[in-house]
Amino acid sequence: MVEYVPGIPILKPYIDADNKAYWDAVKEEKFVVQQCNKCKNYYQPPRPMCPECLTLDTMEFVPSTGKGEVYSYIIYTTDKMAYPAMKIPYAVMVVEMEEGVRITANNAPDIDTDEIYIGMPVEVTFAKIDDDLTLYQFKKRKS
Amino acid sequence: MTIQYTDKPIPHPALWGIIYRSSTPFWEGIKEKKLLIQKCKDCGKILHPPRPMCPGCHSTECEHIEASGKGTIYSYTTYSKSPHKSFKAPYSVVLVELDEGPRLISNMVDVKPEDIEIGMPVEVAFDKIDDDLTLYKFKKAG
Amino acid sequence: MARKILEEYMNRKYDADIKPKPALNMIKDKTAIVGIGETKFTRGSGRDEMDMACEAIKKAADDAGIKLEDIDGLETFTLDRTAMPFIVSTLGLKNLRFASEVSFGGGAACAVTLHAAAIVATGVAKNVVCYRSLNESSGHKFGRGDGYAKYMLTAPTPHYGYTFPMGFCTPLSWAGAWGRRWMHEFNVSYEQIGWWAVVLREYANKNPLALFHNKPMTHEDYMNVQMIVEPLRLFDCCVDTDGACAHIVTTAERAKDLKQKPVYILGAGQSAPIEQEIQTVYNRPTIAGLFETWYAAHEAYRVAGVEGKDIDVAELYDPYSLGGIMSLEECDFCERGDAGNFIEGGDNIRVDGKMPTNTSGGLLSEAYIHGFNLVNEGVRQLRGTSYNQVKDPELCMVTAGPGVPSSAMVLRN
Amino acid sequence: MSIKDKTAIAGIGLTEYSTGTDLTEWALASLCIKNAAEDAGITVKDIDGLVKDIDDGWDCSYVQKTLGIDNLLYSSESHWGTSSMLNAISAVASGTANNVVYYRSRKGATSDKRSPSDYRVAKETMDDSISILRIDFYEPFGLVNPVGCAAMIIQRYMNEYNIKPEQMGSVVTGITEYGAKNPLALYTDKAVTMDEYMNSEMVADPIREIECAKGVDAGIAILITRAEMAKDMKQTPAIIMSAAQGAAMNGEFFTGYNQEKMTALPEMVSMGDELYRIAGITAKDVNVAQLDDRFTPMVPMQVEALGFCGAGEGAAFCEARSLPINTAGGSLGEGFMDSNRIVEAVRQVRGTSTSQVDNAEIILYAAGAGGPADGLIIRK
Repeated sequence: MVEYVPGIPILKPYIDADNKAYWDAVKEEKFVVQQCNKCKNYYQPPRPMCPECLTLDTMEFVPSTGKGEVYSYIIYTTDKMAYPAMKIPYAVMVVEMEEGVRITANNAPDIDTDEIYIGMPVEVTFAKIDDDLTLYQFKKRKS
Repeated sequence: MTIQYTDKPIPHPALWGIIYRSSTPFWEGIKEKKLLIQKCKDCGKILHPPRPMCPGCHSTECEHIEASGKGTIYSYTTYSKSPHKSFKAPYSVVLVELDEGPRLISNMVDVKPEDIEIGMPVEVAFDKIDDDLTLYKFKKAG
Repeated sequence: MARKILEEYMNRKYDADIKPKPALNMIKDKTAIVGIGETKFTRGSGRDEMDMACEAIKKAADDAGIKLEDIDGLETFTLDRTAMPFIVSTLGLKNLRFASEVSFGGGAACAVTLHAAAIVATGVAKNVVCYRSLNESSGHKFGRGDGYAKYMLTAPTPHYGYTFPMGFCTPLSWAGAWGRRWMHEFNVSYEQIGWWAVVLREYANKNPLALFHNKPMTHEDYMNVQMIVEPLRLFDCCVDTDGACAHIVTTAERAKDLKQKPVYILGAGQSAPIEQEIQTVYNRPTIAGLFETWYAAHEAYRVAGVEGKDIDVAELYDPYSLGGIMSLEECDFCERGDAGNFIEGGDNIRVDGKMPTNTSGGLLSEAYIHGFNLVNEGVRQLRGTSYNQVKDPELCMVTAGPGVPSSAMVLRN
Repeated sequence: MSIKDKTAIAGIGLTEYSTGTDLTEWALASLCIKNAAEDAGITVKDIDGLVKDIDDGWDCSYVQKTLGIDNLLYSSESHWGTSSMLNAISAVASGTANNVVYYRSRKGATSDKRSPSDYRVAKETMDDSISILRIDFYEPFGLVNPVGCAAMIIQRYMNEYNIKPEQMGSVVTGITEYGAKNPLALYTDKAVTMDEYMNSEMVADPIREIECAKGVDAGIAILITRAEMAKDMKQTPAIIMSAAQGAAMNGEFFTGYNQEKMTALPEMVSMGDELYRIAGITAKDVNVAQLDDRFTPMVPMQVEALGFCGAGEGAAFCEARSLPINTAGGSLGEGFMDSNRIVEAVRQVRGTSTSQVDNAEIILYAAGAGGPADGLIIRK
């Protein structure tokens, strides 16, 4: 579980026209994945044009099942290479979603840092950091 | 009249903690109201802006000689609208060619923008802005 | 499973692309590195990066036996803090014909040489110097996360928007994520990984230029040292360095009548595979392999007309030990997924082993000049002047940064 | 060995030029590269090299994601884009890559929505990479932007050869006449009259507001391939006779005041000489010129630096319209992006320009007046 050091700002996501829908959904505690409605491929990170169809207007954001499994993870054990706003130790997981895309996120409070293992079934949940930043995290999932 | 400042800090690398070691002697000299120009110790070439090696003989030994401070206006421009929050418009910026050769960007202290002319003889006049910033400016000579 | 994806996916994709025929290539055997130079590597240079760059370039010119005025081309990284106009005015380059940069940090370590070779091969310029100068120990640190918090409230780029808010903000941790997946897929142990750092430290202890020249380190020291970002420890990290390196590229004919024995460029390649990011490359078919290094190495082999087994000595870009270890597989020096066993005990990568690697101490123990010190070591090996000289090597493989659009080159003496 | 006639511009890709689009720069970059491949008659997957300018934000790792290019064999960047053409040409001519695209994508008009680039992030975050530009000798005195720095050079030039403002006005009227005929020149719907020029407000004396090119939201891609491969592509190839870069002692970016003769634009002279040497021609053989008109008073200076006339005669040369210059209205009309003048040079070769110069055999393009210069000579 990740704890924040008060007073140090947490970097906000870079939002522009291509990924606005993605982060707006996160703010409403919904997790979406970008899909091209022509070739049906999922894409992460969101982008303005589909690499298969080379079209701009076919890119949509569809709700995700939110289910996935831990594909890889790291644990910051010292502050040397960590971000100062998070208390040490904290983990970051790379989760492979059922749609096939891989998302990086912290573990939710119900998962301890040393409980994480590759292949662990997880499910998306949300954490309201402050009034203009909500982030997704992953919690345990009974597979 | 001379350039007018707002309350915002004047843009200067020291403000952002950036050091150009090769021009540190130059700015130290300005604090003591001396115009120190870089000169290559081996071939005597005058170098401006200061640099770590002499392009003529590639020696890295240089010294700083004090310039007379005399020169002429080589070029100038006047901003009618201020492009930066620290300066009040209108203001003029001049390019002064020192007798020793180097050309320095600066401001005039006693000449109105419309009276500045290329070729006008000038002389250095130091302006202590605050403890860590003194600027070299120029006034009409003779 | 990852082995099948990597072999099947990469080979099929790479062979399908139509690439320029090697016969058309004007670089192979027609260009050479003729001069190398570097400043002293320190932890606090107290000098401007421009000052060190000029010293390294001057030394490279002296080594090659050419005057500074003969240099009419400049190649460096986009991250370099020395702008072309000031290099021209400080070195007195009267007739500059070409000046360019390559992006992606360490991934450009061999790309600068490839671009320089393309420029001299097509006659645009005669002598192009590739240089890199940085104060990463006393000045701007590229690998640290704390710098961002001071100035920014938003992630600097869209891709970082998916990682920085989660506190996932440094190259070492990004590499830790695909490193761990590789260890998981091919069950590599922490003990096995340690041998890379140990052998490189042995090399550094015999190399007076190396920062850790007089600091021995045993495998036991490695196992007891602090874990920085699991799975990577302190001794798995490269050493932040102040210093500069440079090497000069010209045509093979001009190289003949210069001071040093020329080191010819047999083949060089650049790469930027799919779903490419700056080390946060998690959306590929698998992350248990370095696509960038594989594509760049195999493009260099294709142009050079050689294979992994023909290489006598390698200088693999290792900002963290995993980067170098996994590159052993990408360059076909060992089987896919077998790099852990290959370096166990360290003999295979020692100076008389199957594949002597990073013989100057690499980025872990010699210095971290973003790969330029590896190029200089590769040139020394082929000239026969290295402090850990491999017995008369013919071919040397140099690779650039993993996890970013990368590059690689095969050098021959 | 030389690059003469070895490569050709086979495809041009444009997005709409606009004063404000909601497309991001990533979308603009992807669109213009896609259009360049279509124009050349090849598929996007045939592109194996991408070259860009460090000040644009979207490097090849982003653009590949939207174009589905499997792998690139060549990618490079350069400050102020001065080496982009030479990078692409040397990549193709040396047999390293087949089809290299030089792409620019920039929201110059809505610059607050521009995306970060290493260079801009460093400047905004006060990162010490600002030491790239020696600002300690300029910014404390209020010389803080390119128009002021350029004005310093132009003032000296007008004084040295006592050029009248009306002569500088004729440069603007000439270029905007071409711009009025070009629908893409969104900043020039009609030619500027001399009165409008004289009444235009002074920004940094002697540069007037009407003499400054404005930013534009656009993506422009230029596809370069080997000359013989271009022959069997869709468009008439624009054969590249030569390309060059120029630098000079004490040169900087608009602040090279310690050059011996800054008004002679020494970088442009060095670049021009190399262009003519490689191409084996002289200035007299050039039929059309696309020159750097970010600040139009620099155009007469470039005409002199490139050998079209003697020192100090540039303004009279432009006044007499002795050579068609910026035949699509230049950056003054289409917005400040150097590559749009390369596009116009290619239109002249293809015969599709809105101000087509008849028997336009040899066209010269130049950029970087007052700083590191680059240029190109192309022909049918």
